Amino acid sequence: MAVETTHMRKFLNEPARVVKESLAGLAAAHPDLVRYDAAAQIIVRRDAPRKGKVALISGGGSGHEPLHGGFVGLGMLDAACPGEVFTSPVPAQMLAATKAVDGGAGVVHIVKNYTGDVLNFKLAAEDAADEGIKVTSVVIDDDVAVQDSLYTAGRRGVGATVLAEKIAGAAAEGGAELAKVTDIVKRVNDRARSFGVALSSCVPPASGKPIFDLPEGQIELGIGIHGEPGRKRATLGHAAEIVDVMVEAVISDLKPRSGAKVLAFVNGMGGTPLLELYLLYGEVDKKLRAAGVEPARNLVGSYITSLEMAGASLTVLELDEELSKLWDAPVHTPALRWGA
Amino acid sequence: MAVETTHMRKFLNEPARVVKESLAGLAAAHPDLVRYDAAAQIIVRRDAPRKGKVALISGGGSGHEPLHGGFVGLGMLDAACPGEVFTSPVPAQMLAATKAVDGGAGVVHIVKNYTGDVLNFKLAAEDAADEGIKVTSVVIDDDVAVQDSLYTAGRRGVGATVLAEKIAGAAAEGGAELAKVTDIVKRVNDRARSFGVALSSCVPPASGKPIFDLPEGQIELGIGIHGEPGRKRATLGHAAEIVDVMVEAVISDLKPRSGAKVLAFVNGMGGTPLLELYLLYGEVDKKLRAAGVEPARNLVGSYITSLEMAGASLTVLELDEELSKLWDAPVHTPALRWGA
Amino acid sequence: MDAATIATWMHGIDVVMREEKDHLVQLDAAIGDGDHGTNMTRGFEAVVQALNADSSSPPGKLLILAGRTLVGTVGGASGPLWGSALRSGGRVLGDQPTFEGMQLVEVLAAALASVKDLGTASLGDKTMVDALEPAVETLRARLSGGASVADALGDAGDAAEAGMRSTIPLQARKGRASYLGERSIGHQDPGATSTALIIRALQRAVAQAS
Amino acid sequence: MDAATIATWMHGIDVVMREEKDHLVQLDAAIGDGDHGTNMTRGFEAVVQALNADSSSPPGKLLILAGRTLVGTVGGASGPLWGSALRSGGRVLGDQPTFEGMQLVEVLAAALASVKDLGTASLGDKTMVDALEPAVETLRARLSGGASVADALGDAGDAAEAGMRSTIPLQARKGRASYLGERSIGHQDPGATSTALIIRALQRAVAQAS
Ligand SMILES: Nc1ncnc2c1ncn2[C@@H]1O[C@H](COP(=O)(O)OP(=O)(O)O)[C@@H](O)[C@H]1O
Ligand SMILES: Nc1ncnc2c1ncn2[C@@H]1O[C@H](COP(=O)(O)OP(=O)(O)O)[C@@H](O)[C@H]1O
Ligand SMILES: [Mg+2]
Ligand SMILES: [Mg+2]
Ligand SMILES: [Mg+2]
Ligand SMILES: [Mg+2]
Repeated sequence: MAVETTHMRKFLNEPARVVKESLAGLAAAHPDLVRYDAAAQIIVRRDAPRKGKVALISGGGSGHEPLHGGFVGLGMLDAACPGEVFTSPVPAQMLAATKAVDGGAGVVHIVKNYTGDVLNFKLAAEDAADEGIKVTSVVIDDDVAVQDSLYTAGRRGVGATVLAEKIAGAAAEGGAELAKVTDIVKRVNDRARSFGVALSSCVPPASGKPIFDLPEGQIELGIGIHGEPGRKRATLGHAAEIVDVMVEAVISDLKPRSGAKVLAFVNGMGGTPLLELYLLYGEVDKKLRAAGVEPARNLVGSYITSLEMAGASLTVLELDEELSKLWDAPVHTPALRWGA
Repeated sequence: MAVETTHMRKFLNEPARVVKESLAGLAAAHPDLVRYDAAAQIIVRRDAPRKGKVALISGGGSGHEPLHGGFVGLGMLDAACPGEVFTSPVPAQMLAATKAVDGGAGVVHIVKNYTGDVLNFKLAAEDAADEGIKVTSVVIDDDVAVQDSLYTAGRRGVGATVLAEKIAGAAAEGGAELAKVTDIVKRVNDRARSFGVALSSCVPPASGKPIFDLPEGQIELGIGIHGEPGRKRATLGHAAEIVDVMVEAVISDLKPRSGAKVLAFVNGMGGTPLLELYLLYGEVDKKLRAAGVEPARNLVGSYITSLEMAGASLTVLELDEELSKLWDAPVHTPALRWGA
Repeated sequence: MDAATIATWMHGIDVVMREEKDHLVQLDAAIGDGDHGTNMTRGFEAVVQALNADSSSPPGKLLILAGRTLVGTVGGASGPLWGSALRSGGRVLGDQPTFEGMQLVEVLAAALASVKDLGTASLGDKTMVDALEPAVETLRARLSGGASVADALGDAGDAAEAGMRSTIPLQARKGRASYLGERSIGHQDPGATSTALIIRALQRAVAQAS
Repeated sequence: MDAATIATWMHGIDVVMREEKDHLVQLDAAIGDGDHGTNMTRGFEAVVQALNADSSSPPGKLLILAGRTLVGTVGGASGPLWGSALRSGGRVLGDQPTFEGMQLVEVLAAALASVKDLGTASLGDKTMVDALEPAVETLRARLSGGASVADALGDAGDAAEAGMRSTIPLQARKGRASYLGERSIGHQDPGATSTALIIRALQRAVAQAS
């Protein structure tokens, strides 16, 4: 075991305990915002449940930090259920989270579209309904790299998840009721599209080995957030060319109104430094304007990651006045904070 | 040139233009906070100069993002002078920044203790004095991995730089005068100590090659932020053991009062994901308490980095009421934001 | 066949999953996220523990307990799929203390139906269904034709392995591998692989029982 | 020697820095931050450009221009050190259109003094001083002893190279290499290495002039 541990460039004790120990650290760093229920393996907003407030929970495999635990707090999530690294949590976690945050106004489950997440959340929602809690579920599927079809698993949920959690979280904080909050999550998902690229594989702590082998000078186009290879491998070109591919993929699918205000979210996959993310944002900003939309809001940083993968994704959300206002509303979580 | 570019896992156009393009992207993403003076290669607070306010500038080689450009804004820096990657900026940048932000109340230069930074800032301060601007300089040297001695270059400036910029920035924002702001920077430096470790080398864009070769399962102890190897190479152990080394190194040198409130800053070097940083924070929190101090404030994230290096540093600052209050004061910059 | 058969089966799965863990991880790394071996190992380790603590329940209840344990410990896609499968299979047996060959068919058929219902995958989508469905059909056909349970399970195991190999040239339409589009072609599905192992473990458990 | 000698010297440095860039980067990567080759190349490219635009200034002014250009383009430790060095050296020559051997000694001695003043390094600290100081002393001694400028510069180049090699066993006390403590032992100082190249380039420029 010790030998396996040492064959990684990671700060770990027992690989099997990495998620639990990281969650404990998160709660130790932010006791004013969250608490960690170790038995249920969930992160819960400190003052949950809030009577009369619609609650939002999300969850999925770990390895995407700060998603989701780092987004628990004022104006965003009420709880997060982190599974093992890249593995969906189990229904018991989701049920525990749902019960911990329900203030009587209902609970929205924000579910990324992966078979595991969808199935486990489905079982949990059934259990919650059995216990008399009103639950709605919205599946996020914004990844244009995956072809959408009735006969397949459909598109993955990626960057839009962060935006939906922030925006719907603001609606819930503002007193919107269950149907309205649910609708906001759906609207964000409807009006957002993403595309990601990788310059390296990541190394899951359990195996200690890269998932795929990507030689230097190569790039994976159309990756998700679980270290899976992309749709296509290509030669690594200039950042400007890569951004061309990303913007084209996202915009051609989103088809925003000409002149639309958009939120441009340049996300790092965990191992790409801010120096490069801002360089990418510069290209994205120019290209979106050239494509006839206005990047009226932006978010640049590593918010939905794939362990230490080198790579980035672009998410574009078409805004309207309501979504813009909710985006601007105060948020205070470990990873996202403004106005509070 | 194109061939060299592709031999890296980086988003770049021309390697020689990476700093300029990243700064342009930063300004495009945060036009409400900063502007980029491309001719002088400096990032300036949008509303600078502010009449009567003491101004703070800092700078140094690039590759440490968000330091320093990401810390320009309300309650922190008034300007940043980024050099090429890992190379001190030139005096002309520092002079331009000093002139751009001077509101008549004087300018504080926050200088990390590297020969290049110190010498270039020295020449710039002489030039500024020639132009009649009141300039004070404080050299930050908090890295306990380096032995301090009159006959050597002394200790490096690392994590304390971020804390000094935040805390002194709050003092300046609150109307403190030049001597007071200068004194606050010195106090933070006096009461802060840091120690860093690396699990991988980084790859400077200009050369496209790792600076040193660190086999898996090995760790560099006592590294700085320029990709230089550490004082010692050791076998990678458990995170808990590494934190033992860091806490012991920092606390034995800082010698805080028993029961002192401290700020614990767990910093990622760029390629270490938040999952691991929070795991480290959990260990740090426990060990500081065991060492008889109280981590009353904390900061966890990648704030002073070494490109995509996998690694982390710990900075501990002994707080008093004034420093705590200044830490808590509103800050609104691209990378650090609260209360505003 | 009785409760002991089920317990032996589950033990057998636990052992073989640990043996094949790295292989399953590799298969999943190629077209998924590299955790299938870890998921199945974690799940069946927990199943064995749960069953060890229960020495009195009838076989149907043991299957339900095993399914519930999988749902509660695995996560991922395979957890709810195999978890629901074993629960559905267990319900077929009610409280009866023993069961015969044709009832075993109904157990596995219910398991298959549950997987297809929850996961909405059909034959040819490159999932565990591609191993499980031929196994169930072969078992039913051979038993109806008069074969012994042992022989029929041997053929079911062969069918499962053939189904497992049949996934190699397929383009995935369900699960993570579907994200790869054409790049999923040429790789064997990890879930179909572990399914074949599960059927082989059943064959061995029944052989031991008789 | 005159303005052309200085221009030839600076051109020569530019060429040799580009040739030795990777080597200097490697040396700096071992005990510093791996940019010394890039820094020197960037600086002397800019110097050559600045000098190309100035065809009329006397040699002292060209040195001051070169120094100012280094300060303005290099950054790092080597920029202000060599920049101030050349500015101080240039000031020695004032406006005179030509200069002789002993004046060249004064130019280099002023450069050395400036480096030591700004960087506070002494002989043996494992810096550029370890190459520059022996070069200046040898040049002065050989010229005082009646050697030709060409011969004296040859010996000064040898002394610089010997000084450069002498840095290998030293533990650094100044510059980034000092952070490594004992691990700096066994590596040649990059700044001493580029300094030896600069002295050799001077030797060639003077040989060409005569
Ligand atoms: N919709 C589905 N229906 C049936 N089986 C599926 C479905 N989706 C995935 N699978 C099976 O699950 C296997 C992957 O399981 P596992 O790796 O444990 O979960 P995850 O994909 O969540 O990481 C696939 O190889 C496939 O056989
Ligand atoms: N205080 C000093 N005095 C003299 N020379 C120094 C001093 N500090 C560093 N140097 C020289 O500078 C060289 C490094 O230059 P360079 O790599 O360009 O700058 P930096 O160290 O800022 O990256 C060292 O090899 C050494 O010879
Ligand atoms: Mg998984
Ligand atoms: Mg440097
Ligand atoms: Mg998997
Ligand atoms: Mg250097």
